Amino acid sequence: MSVKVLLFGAARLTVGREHVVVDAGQAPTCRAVLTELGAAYPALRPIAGVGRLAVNSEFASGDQQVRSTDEVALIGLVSGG
Amino acid sequence: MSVKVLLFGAARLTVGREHVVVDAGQAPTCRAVLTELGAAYPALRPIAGVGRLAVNSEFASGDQQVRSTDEVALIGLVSGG
Amino acid sequence: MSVSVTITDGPLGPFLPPGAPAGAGALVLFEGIVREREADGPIDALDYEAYQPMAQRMLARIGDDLTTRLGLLGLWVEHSRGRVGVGRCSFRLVIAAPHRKEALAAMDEFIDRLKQDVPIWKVPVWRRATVAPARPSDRPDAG
Amino acid sequence: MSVSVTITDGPLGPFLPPGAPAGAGALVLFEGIVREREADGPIDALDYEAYQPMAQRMLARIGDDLTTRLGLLGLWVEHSRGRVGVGRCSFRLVIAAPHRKEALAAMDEFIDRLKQDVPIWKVPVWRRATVAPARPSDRPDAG
Repeated sequence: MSVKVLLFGAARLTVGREHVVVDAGQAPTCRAVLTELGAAYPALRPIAGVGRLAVNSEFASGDQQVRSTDEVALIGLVSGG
Repeated sequence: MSVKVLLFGAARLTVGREHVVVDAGQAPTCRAVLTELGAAYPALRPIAGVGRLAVNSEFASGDQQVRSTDEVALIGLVSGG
Repeated sequence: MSVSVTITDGPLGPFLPPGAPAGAGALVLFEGIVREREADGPIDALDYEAYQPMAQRMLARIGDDLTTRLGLLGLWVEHSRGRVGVGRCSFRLVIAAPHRKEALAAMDEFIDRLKQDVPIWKVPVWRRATVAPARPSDRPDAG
Repeated sequence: MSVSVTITDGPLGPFLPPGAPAGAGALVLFEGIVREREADGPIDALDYEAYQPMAQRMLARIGDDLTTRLGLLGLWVEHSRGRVGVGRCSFRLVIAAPHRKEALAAMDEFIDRLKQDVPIWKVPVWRRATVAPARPSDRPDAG
């Protein structure tokens, strides 16, 4: 399944795009999406390694399954304030 | 020596005066003034017992001698803010 | 670096933000507001007595000490003297610093030391007793 | 009790003090100001990216949680999105509470959680290189 992942901050700067699409296999978990992000975009590994995806605007656990209709965003480390 | 002691807050309310005069003996220390305050005005004992006099607008130790030209104030517990 | 101390008669006026000094990353403000109860009951106001000039001098000394020790960029303090009604502001502290950490630490320590060492006293103005409602038996139409 | 969250484009405007809610004894304000240096060097501004509506929702959730847990009487938060120049305000938090203690605890915890969990990112706008001064040997009159 193709998963579109929104990027922000350093992740967006690093890749130079506002989102990327990765193929993380059938019925992927968030953990699988993060792993595939790091594999497809080595520059994202430090950020994906923080292990935080949001699914439909909520933090998701590694075990949560991603559905094709979900909005997925790479959160990583934030820096507001 | 007669020592005029300025009162504020609860001390002023308790005694109903803005200052009192006590006779604390020759060349009295601050400690002696506080003791005499409590003796002459029993209602002031809890406040005098806190043990804080200001002499010429500075906190004074118990050993400090009070001179006849000094301005002496009973500070006790403050409650600003 | 600047330390400003003001003792004002009555409640403090509205907060006028100081311009943030160069290098400031954090500006913090604390306002103390008169509440409608003291320990012994409801009040209408607090009367603040200040022993001057000692109060002003102690406030400035605490401000100078914190500014030097924590590297503050600006500290402004105002305190009321005299009567301040319920809901009105009696104390205001504004601190500018490079970072949040020292600004908040300075605010906390300043207020602790104010409450410990600055010769200012509050005297409650107890709420005026409201007129007790007439008992039914007092009413002409209650007999 | 009220919690207000605003995401504003560009730097925040001047602070407009909320009226102190009934029962408030303490009002605290924190403003975050863009400093002229980030870790890697001097900057002209920060660009803030916010993932919406998650950022707004997380800010509200933290505010609601603290309000309930600490008995706050009001909490107002504003955060910038987009470019904020050096010396300008990008974040403002105002908290009203019965006493200083819970107001300051809430402020500290709110900012910690903001920096941990709210999807807002700052991107430095590095200072434009100033034109390097000509070397003496480049000057017509230096030979």
